[in-house]
Amino acid sequence: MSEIYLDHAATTPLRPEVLEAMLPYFNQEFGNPSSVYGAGRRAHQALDQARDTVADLLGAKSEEIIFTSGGSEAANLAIKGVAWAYQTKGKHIITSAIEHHAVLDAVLWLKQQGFEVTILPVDEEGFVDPQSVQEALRGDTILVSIMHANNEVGTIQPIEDIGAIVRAHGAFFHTDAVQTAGILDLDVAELNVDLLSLSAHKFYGPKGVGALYVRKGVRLDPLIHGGAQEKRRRAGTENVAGIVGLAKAFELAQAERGEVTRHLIQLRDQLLQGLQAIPHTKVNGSLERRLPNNVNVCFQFIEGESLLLNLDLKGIAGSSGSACTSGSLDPSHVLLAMGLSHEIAHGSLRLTLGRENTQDQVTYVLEEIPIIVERLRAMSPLYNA
Amino acid sequence: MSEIYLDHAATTPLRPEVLEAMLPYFNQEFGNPSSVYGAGRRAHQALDQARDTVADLLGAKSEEIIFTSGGSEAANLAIKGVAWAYQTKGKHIITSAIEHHAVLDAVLWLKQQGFEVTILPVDEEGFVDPQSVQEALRGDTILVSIMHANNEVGTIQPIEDIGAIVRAHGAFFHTDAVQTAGILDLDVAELNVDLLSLSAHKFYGPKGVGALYVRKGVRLDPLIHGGAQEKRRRAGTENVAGIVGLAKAFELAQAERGEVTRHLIQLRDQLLQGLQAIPHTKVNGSLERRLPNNVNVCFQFIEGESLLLNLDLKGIAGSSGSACTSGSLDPSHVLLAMGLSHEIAHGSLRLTLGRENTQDQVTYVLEEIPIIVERLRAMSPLYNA
Amino acid sequence: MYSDKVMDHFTNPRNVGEIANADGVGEVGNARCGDIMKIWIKVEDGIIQDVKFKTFGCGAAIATSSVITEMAIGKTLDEAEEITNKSVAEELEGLPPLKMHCSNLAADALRAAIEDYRKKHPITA
Amino acid sequence: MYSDKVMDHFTNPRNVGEIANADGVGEVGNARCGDIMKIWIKVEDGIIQDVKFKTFGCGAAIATSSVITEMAIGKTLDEAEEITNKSVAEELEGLPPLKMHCSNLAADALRAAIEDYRKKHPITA
Ligand SMILES: Cc1ncc(COP(=O)(O)O)c(C=O)c1O
Ligand SMILES: Cc1ncc(COP(=O)(O)O)c(C=O)c1O
Repeated sequence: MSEIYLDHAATTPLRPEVLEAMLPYFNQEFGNPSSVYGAGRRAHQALDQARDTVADLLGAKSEEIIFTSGGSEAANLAIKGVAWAYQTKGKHIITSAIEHHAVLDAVLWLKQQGFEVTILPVDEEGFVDPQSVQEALRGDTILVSIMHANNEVGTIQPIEDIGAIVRAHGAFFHTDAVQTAGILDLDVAELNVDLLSLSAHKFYGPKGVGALYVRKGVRLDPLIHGGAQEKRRRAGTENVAGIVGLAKAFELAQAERGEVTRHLIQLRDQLLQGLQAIPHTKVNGSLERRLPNNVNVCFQFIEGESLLLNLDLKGIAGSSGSACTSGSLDPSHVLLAMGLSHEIAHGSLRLTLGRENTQDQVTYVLEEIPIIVERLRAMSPLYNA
Repeated sequence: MSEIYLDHAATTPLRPEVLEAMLPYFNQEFGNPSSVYGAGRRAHQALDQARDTVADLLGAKSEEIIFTSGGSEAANLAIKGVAWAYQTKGKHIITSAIEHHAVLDAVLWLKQQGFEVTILPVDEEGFVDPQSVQEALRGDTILVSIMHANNEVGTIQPIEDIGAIVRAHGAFFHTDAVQTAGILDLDVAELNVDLLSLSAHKFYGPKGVGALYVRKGVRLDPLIHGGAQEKRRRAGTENVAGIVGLAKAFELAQAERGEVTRHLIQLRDQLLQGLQAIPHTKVNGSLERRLPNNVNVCFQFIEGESLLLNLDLKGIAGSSGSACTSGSLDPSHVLLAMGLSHEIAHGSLRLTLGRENTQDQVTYVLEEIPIIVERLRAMSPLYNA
Repeated sequence: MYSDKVMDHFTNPRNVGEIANADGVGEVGNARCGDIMKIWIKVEDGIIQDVKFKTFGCGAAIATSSVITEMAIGKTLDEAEEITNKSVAEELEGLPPLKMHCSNLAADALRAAIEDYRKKHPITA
Repeated sequence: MYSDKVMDHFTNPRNVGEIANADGVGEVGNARCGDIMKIWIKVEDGIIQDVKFKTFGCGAAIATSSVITEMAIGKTLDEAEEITNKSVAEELEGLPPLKMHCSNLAADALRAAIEDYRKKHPITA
């Protein structure tokens, strides 16, 4: 039984082409990019090239790209970096209730340090209303952070509209694009964003490397102080191989986007349709503005982790916002913010597709899931068949 | 002409054995360690094992190890993390004038944010006097950070003594061991440290991964907020391959330490002796308590970058604390703190040896350097032969 | 993550279901924290003759429910009341630390069922 | 990092040395910032006949010193005074941004030498 991997929103396998691009930078071109001699200069060139590639793909300038250790660092740098740099101008920050914890917890920590925070609600499909952003903006608002697409339910926010509102007001706008980079076409000018975070391992690049776009003119206090790397905005010897891998993976994703997207949407819709046929099942998120690879449903009366374990026993790798998988008592903060009850939210299942998934796999999954759901319901004290 | 790499303090090539250990985690065992299914659990096991290895090598417990994106992040997390977590207890931090910028700049940034900072001087060999630490400690001192060995001049600090003083006082003690991990035998109990930073690429591991030891009971505010990784002290999907590589490289370094150290000391002393024969040459740092791989000299009347470029043309890769290589006007803050004049400090050369360097290479280097030095002096307006 | 014994009870849970006309019923947990366990017992001469359960919850919740049914059957009420969440975890050859807290409620559910039995069957001396 | 032309002047610097009995000498920079340039000129009939330099400094400092000697020889003093640090950088096919500031002082040194010459040889109309 080979594994059917349906958790591409969690992470993706490194593509062989990407690994190949990285390999020379481990022990051949291993120089420190800050060094003046040949090995250092060649490593520096590789960084420059990677930076150009990423900038190009985002419609940005090379000096607007900062490489980080992943999406979490990028988002933390964006938020804390702007907050510290502009604290004398204002101390108010706006975000939404369904952000990834990398954003939410960074903002909540700043609140502890004396910043003021407004957390915007979302509707039952997970949308932030641009009007609510407009209303929340204050004279001392320095930063708004709204994610591009949600990692759990796949809802794609109206970032362009929110960005236009934030810009007109004169605050800075960050979007966490970790789930959309490599999946949707990103253009920082069209999106009206000042800062944008992404992470390589979400698009078949290596884990432990990400990037932050910072519009020219936006100041940042570094999260990591030290050497002069990344124009003094992020210290530390650069993960050259990782950065080369990020650029290569991003480039490949962009080149194949059209084709892959069609494939993903087909599988996604097949899954959504099949799962909706199970009684007492609710689809979470928007059906119109949804990531092409995201399926998220709640099966009433059952709990997420036991569902996942059963899927695993059948060779299917999926995910859940279940409390039991996250180590907290509360289920997904995203589903709760969308108005679901605790009980229903506990039974959520997220399946996220990738370029190598096949129709046969989806067919198999659609055979197994109803059996598992029925079995768990039969042992649930909440279910009266 | 093959390159003679003498800049191992800047970075080292990845060892083939390490790359081999890493490879499976790129696209076979690529799961997200937070996931419950098989691929996730296997990635998690790899992390656990790496953590055990690193903990063992440091004489620490597994839960005392936090993996980071490198030495700079580890040091920033130690310093800012403790500062934020204990700010209500006190706001005074002590460090030394010769710390790496990852420590120095983190501390200076905290000063901007309202912390109070004492920067201790060093003597002409680069030593911090433990007595000066004793005298600087105050009732509100929360943290002392003194590096284990200096990256430029190789002086090894009396960390055990300083640690004992800091502990008796009740403050926390961090040491930046980026230059000693993999080179000296490290035991956190013997060193009397509460926090210790290290970086994989300094001991033939991958760039972009490091670790922070945090003694049990020491609280930290995270630098990167978000997911529950690293026991909520460092968010972000783990760089599994990198972490596996760090552990493997650390293990190999420890196993071969005795033999490698003997080799390094022999080459180092040969170099030191040969270079001292050049007139108007000064050895920087201590001759007694010195890293086995470090050579640092100043050639009077010449400037470091032009020296490095000439070495590069002869296939020799070295480093300098020269202002021109760092992009600032001032030469090495370390040499200045040790009492050297600007003029002399500008002419410093650091050669740092590695396990693959040979006696033949050293002989060649000792033939070339005097010629280059003489040539540059002949065109120096400061030199009157 | 889970021991083989946990996975065994999770994949083949023993004594799932309800007991019609049970002598005692206990329920603990709530949907908010994601675990609900309901246990039915059949008692004869002070001895637990049968136990059945239904559980809404994670793998650990299901396995602890299953194993406690085996542990309880044949015991006197007094003996059964001595079963603790800790001894359940030990019977399963350990549980992940995170699960010790919120999902290990089976002993509580059993005790609740026994209490229910005692309330319905007061000892008339 | 450096252009081929910079590296050429760095590895084979032209006109290194001093001029005994020079008509003008200029020195700029200081050891603190790591660059010192000293330029000697020989002037005949208002035309620069010879230039020599000595430089303490980085690759860019040496290359700019070297190239300005070539640029200046044969020029009138007025023409030579027009040479700017920018034109020196252009002659070298560019310098890294970091080097434009602190290491590109050759034109200043040349002007200092010309000034020295003019002071020693006042025009007596
Ligand atoms: C003493 C010391 N501390 C910290 C660092 C920073 O380590 P990294 O470059 O891995 O962030 C270095 C090396 O660059 C170092 O030599
Ligand atoms: C929306 C979103 N933001 C941020 C992150 C954090 O990225 P990383 O794990 O690379 O730090 C993730 C994924 O984990 C994510 O899905």
